[in-house]
Amino acid sequence: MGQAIGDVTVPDLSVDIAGIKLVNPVMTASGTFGYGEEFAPYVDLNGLGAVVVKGISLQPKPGNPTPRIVETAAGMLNSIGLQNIGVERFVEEKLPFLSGFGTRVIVNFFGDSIDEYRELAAVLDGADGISALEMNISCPNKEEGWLEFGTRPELTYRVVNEIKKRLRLPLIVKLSPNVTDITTIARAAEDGGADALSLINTLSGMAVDIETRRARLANVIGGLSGPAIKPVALKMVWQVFNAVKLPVIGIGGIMTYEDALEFMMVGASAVQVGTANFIDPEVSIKIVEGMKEYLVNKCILRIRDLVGVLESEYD
Amino acid sequence: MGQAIGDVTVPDLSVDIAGIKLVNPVMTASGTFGYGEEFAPYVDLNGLGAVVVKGISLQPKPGNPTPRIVETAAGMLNSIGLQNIGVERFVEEKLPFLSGFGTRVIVNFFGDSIDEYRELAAVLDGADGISALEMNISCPNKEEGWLEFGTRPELTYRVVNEIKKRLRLPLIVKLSPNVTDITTIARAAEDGGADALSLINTLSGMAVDIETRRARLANVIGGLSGPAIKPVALKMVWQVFNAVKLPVIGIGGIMTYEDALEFMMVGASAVQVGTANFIDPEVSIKIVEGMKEYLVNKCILRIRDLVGVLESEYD
Amino acid sequence: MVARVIYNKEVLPTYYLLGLGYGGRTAPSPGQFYMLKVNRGIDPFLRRPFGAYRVIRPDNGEDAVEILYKVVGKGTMLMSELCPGDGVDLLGPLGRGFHLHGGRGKHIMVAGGVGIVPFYILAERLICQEAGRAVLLFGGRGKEDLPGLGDFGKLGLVVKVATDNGEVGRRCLVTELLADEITGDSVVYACGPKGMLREVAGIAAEKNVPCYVSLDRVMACGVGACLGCAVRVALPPSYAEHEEGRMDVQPYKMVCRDGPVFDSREIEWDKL
Amino acid sequence: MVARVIYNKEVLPTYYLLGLGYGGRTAPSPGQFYMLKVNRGIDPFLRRPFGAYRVIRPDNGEDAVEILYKVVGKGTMLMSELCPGDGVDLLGPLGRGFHLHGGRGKHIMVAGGVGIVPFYILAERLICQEAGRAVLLFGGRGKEDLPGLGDFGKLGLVVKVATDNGEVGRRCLVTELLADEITGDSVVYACGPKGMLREVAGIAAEKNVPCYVSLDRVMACGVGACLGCAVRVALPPSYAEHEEGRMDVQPYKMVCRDGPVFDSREIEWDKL
Ligand SMILES: Cc1cc2nc3c(=O)[nH]c(=O)nc-3n(C[C@H](O)[C@H](O)[C@H](O)COP(=O)(O)OP(=O)(O)OC[C@H]3O[C@@H](n4cnc5c(N)ncnc54)[C@H](O)[C@@H]3O)c2cc1C
Ligand SMILES: Cc1cc2nc3c(=O)[nH]c(=O)nc-3n(C[C@H](O)[C@H](O)[C@H](O)COP(=O)(O)OP(=O)(O)OC[C@H]3O[C@@H](n4cnc5c(N)ncnc54)[C@H](O)[C@@H]3O)c2cc1C
Ligand SMILES: Cc1cc2nc3c(=O)[nH]c(=O)nc-3n(C[C@H](O)[C@H](O)[C@H](O)COP(=O)(O)O)c2cc1C
Ligand SMILES: Cc1cc2nc3c(=O)[nH]c(=O)nc-3n(C[C@H](O)[C@H](O)[C@H](O)COP(=O)(O)O)c2cc1C
Ligand code: FES
Ligand code: FES
Repeated sequence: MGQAIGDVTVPDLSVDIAGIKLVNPVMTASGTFGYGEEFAPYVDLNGLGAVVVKGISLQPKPGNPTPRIVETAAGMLNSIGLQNIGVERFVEEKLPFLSGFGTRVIVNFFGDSIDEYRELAAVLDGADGISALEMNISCPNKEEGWLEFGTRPELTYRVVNEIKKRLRLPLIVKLSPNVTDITTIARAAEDGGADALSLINTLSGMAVDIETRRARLANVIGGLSGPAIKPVALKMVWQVFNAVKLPVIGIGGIMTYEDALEFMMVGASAVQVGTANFIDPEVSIKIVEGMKEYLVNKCILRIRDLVGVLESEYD
Repeated sequence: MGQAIGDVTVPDLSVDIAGIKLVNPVMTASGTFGYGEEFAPYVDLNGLGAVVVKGISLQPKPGNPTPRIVETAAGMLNSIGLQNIGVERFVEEKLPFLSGFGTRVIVNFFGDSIDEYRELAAVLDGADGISALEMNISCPNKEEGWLEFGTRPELTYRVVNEIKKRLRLPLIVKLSPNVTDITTIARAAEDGGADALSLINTLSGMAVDIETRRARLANVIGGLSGPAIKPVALKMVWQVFNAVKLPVIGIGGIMTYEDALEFMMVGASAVQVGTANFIDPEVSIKIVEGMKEYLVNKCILRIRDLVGVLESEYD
Repeated sequence: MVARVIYNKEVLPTYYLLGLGYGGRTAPSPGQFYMLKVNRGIDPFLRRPFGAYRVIRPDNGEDAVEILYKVVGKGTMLMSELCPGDGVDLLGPLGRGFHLHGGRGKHIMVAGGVGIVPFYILAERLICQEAGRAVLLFGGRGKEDLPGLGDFGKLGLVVKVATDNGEVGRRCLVTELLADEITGDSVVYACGPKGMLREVAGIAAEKNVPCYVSLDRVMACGVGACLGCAVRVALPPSYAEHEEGRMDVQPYKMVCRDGPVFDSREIEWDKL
Repeated sequence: MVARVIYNKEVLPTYYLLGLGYGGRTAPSPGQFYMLKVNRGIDPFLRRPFGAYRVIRPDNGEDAVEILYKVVGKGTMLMSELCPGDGVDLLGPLGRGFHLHGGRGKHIMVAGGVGIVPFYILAERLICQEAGRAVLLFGGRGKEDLPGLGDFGKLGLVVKVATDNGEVGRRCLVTELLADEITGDSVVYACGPKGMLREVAGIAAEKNVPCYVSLDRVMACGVGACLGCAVRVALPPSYAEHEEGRMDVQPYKMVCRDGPVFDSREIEWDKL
């Protein structure tokens, strides 16, 4: 970028998250952009702040039975079941392609035990071309009666702490919204040593086919994403921003630059665009363009000056 | 009704909830249908299973500053702040009008302490023309650091138990969805003596105006309702149906008879229609008609035979 | 209650006139409005409020209730694409419109832009009731911001125009026209942007003449049920001690049911 | 990638032919599809997949890629209201279409209803490559369920029709036509409802001839990124021991990227 300081026609879109610098605050959310290559024919990956890849586990996972997706009002449910090719093939086959671009690569990962998280993080920590890790804690923990790591502060603290203390790469912890008080989880992740927080993952939901009298997803329950959940996501980002000192990445229903700026104003230092990629593969680039124009029109020099500017008092 | 047993052209829409019989399972949700009179020019109230009135408190409440509502994707946020005229005026001025119809009247009520709930329930218990009470526990409890009654099983148990043990009328407890595990709250309400459960109340959310850099609601946070939340509501109704023995009333994003039947198939014995009343005042009547047609077409004699029929196994 | 579109024409850039089959509906009184659902489906989700502009009874052809609207967002954009024959779901007429002060002095209507809407029917009534002199003060940014101006000429009332750029009428704010026009025997009726209304209310208060304003709030139900369209009202001083103790006097009124027209002295202008 | 609507006409009740400005796009190969966003806004929310029916290159006028579709729900209902000049967002051509077995024996295309779509381009290719005999077997409920039938007559291939009510062709299932038609040197291509495809796969397996089926799944991304459109594949026996230990062989393939056309022997028909 290298813009002249103070030139309002070339606003500074760069942001710092967890010690890494992004050329702009717009990333693609895990699970909605594959390993980057699927969308590469349609989007200039260099235009993105970062690509967050589909969640990776230690072993390949086949994923859930089908049907796996269903459209809902202003959103969709998915129960992909974290299908992925496993860390070994990811590092061998997918990472080299992605590293060839100027964009940051953030690897989303998950496990069903602290040991699995730890082993996986170690492999990723040793791989080239990764800028940061994003830890998905919306996963059941087989050591604790399949309670989700992200629904109990103690579990969150423990898994984050165990992983972080051995990690070279910055660690982003991705929070589940299916909790009574997300600030307690956010604080546990902060105490555990997270470098940044990203939120929200999908809301739990379901849909029924009244003709067959069956759930529309083979797995019955799935994760709700898309514009439908934006109000919930915004509220949680705002709460977490006010509860922790860590930088926050806002996710949930972002379709336009206006949506993205809403998240930044309530406290997100950066955003991730998820389901919207399915509607328009170029949406993230359009959001970056929209942000730039907004800054120029308002004579704002740096996008980071908008982070958390929400005036919380009403006249 | 009095239909001939077995006549598939006159299906039996009646349901029993908390010991009361409704002519059909469709009620209007609290806060979305005023005190009934507002919609009376547009809807035949006699066609409804029940009218659930706007939440009533012991003293009148002025409600929140404005703006109080904002449209969102497939839904809306509200922060009315439980404005109401208080129980005294409600019983004097509003109840007589409503009692004039053949429909059941269910009174939604709330307080900010157990004492207030108790005193209020006693007044309502003595009034004529009320079929059941619906207790809104998504309210902060001033005795417990403003924690919501509906977010801690202990608080839920206590408030339900205190109210129920003195009550003549059936007690429906209305659950908040903003919790990690709604089944624990549902069980607490059951243990406390609830006669039925209704769910869900609104999801917490917010929206931002990027021009003014302010929250779109004066109260910053509001409650999300409408089709956007239907998948979340369905999932919670299904979970609660599987966790308790009480009858469940399904609420959240119902716009059509298909939506209503989805709720019944996952376990709701009846439903409430909320935000949809704003889009179409006659929506509840249309839902009743749609249900009737569905039953006739499928040769199903009784709507209650559909409650909880979800086939939970996938082939 | 589905009404058929008879016509939908752009009368000025971004301003449209929508004629809906009238079909023996209740006649709207001046200042009343309808809640329109212009799209099938849920995007946008809520109905939108629009004032009744005119009811036209042509010699031949179908009676029409006219909606005069400005394209400002998603809903009005979709409205602008309606074609003759399309259906529009209509709820209303709703709310309390302008109270007519029969006979008394000078009736001054103050409109800003699309705030002109309620005044056609009001002007008709005032003229028909021979209620003193009727004057319309109409302000806009320029000549393209004065929708319906031509219609009022035909009614035979005094029309004075103010524009920001001086293209039509005086180059000033419409409130300046009011300051010149207002007399001790005036009744003021106003509809337009918040800032204008506040100013108008101030001028009327100074002269101590009655002033009625039509307010614009986001609405959900339109019938007083959701309590979403609240405005804070100034409690009359007499209430303050006596009744507030009982917490019985509601400090909010609903624009859809108690309004959209209010006595300007009732409104807490600082909280609007 | 917004394409302009050139025409959008009802060819049979509930069946429409949509011509979209072609503008030098990549030519679709037989069996490929597009993801269409037919509405602005979020209702319905996702894109919808539609096969490429034909690419027409008239002597004068604009080249068009044709989408032949049946109105079944919200999205296709909105599609049917598109007018010439409207924009439609188009992603594609996507996926892997039919593999052409050049030269070999008899090419039997089996279509059920709107499953006819991929066969126009496939038939063109087969005829142009003089790839043996080409036969189209086309089944539907009645004469109003055979969209595009007339188009195929002009291509000069053998067309046999089956209808449930006997209005056109034989009164039987299209799979019965196949049973009569199939020979040991056949290649079978099929597109239609799930039950029909399963039946076709069975008949082909019995004769031990290659069979390719085009599958229909709900899709979100269309490009292999969301992993939503998975179908369970039968792992070849050779893989079973050797590789499954590594959990490395994925039991699911993606209809949008690995398909929509699959070798029928690959599919776990019981899990479809
Ligand atoms: C009683 C009443 C009568 C009205 N009469 C007319 C009329 O005759 N002609 C006319 O052009 N307009 C009228 N309006 C305003 C009209 O309702 C809004 O312009 C319209 O709702 C905007 O819808 P939209 O989807 O195009 O805009 P949106 O995309 O929803 O928003 C665009 C802008 O309009 C504002 N807005 C959105 N919804 C409303 C709402 N329900 N009420 C007020 N403002 C809103 C938003 O704050 C935003 O600034 C009236 C409003 C009220 C309350
Ligand atoms: C590769 C592929 C190619 C296709 N080509 C054609 C074609 O050329 N012509 C044609 O008419 N149809 C085609 N379809 C089917 C077409 O995509 C659906 O009919 C369409 O998406 C329905 O949209 P809707 O909004 O009208 O229906 P909805 O209201 O969404 O649903 C109505 C019915 O259609 C089914 N359906 C909904 N979405 C999809 C989807 N994405 N895929 C499959 N079924 C769905 C639903 O289960 C439901 O039964 C194709 C499907 C695929 C996967
Ligand atoms: C199909 C799909 C797959 C997803 N897979 C993952 C995943 O593997 N790991 C993860 O942390 N989040 C996953 N998510 C959640 C998204 O990253 C994101 O948090 C969520 O969808 C909300 O954002 P959105 O509304 O913009 O889609 C997935 C979402 C979708 C729709
Ligand atoms: C404007 C508004 C006011 C509401 N007021 C109340 C209330 O007073 N008490 C209550 O228990 N629920 C209240 N609710 C919640 C509804 O009764 C219902 O639980 C919720 O809106 C979800 O249903 P829906 O999606 O069909 O609207 C209110 C909802 C809305 C939209
Ligand atoms: S819009 Fe619902 S009370 Fe006025
Ligand atoms: S539709 Fe997304 S992977 Fe096929």
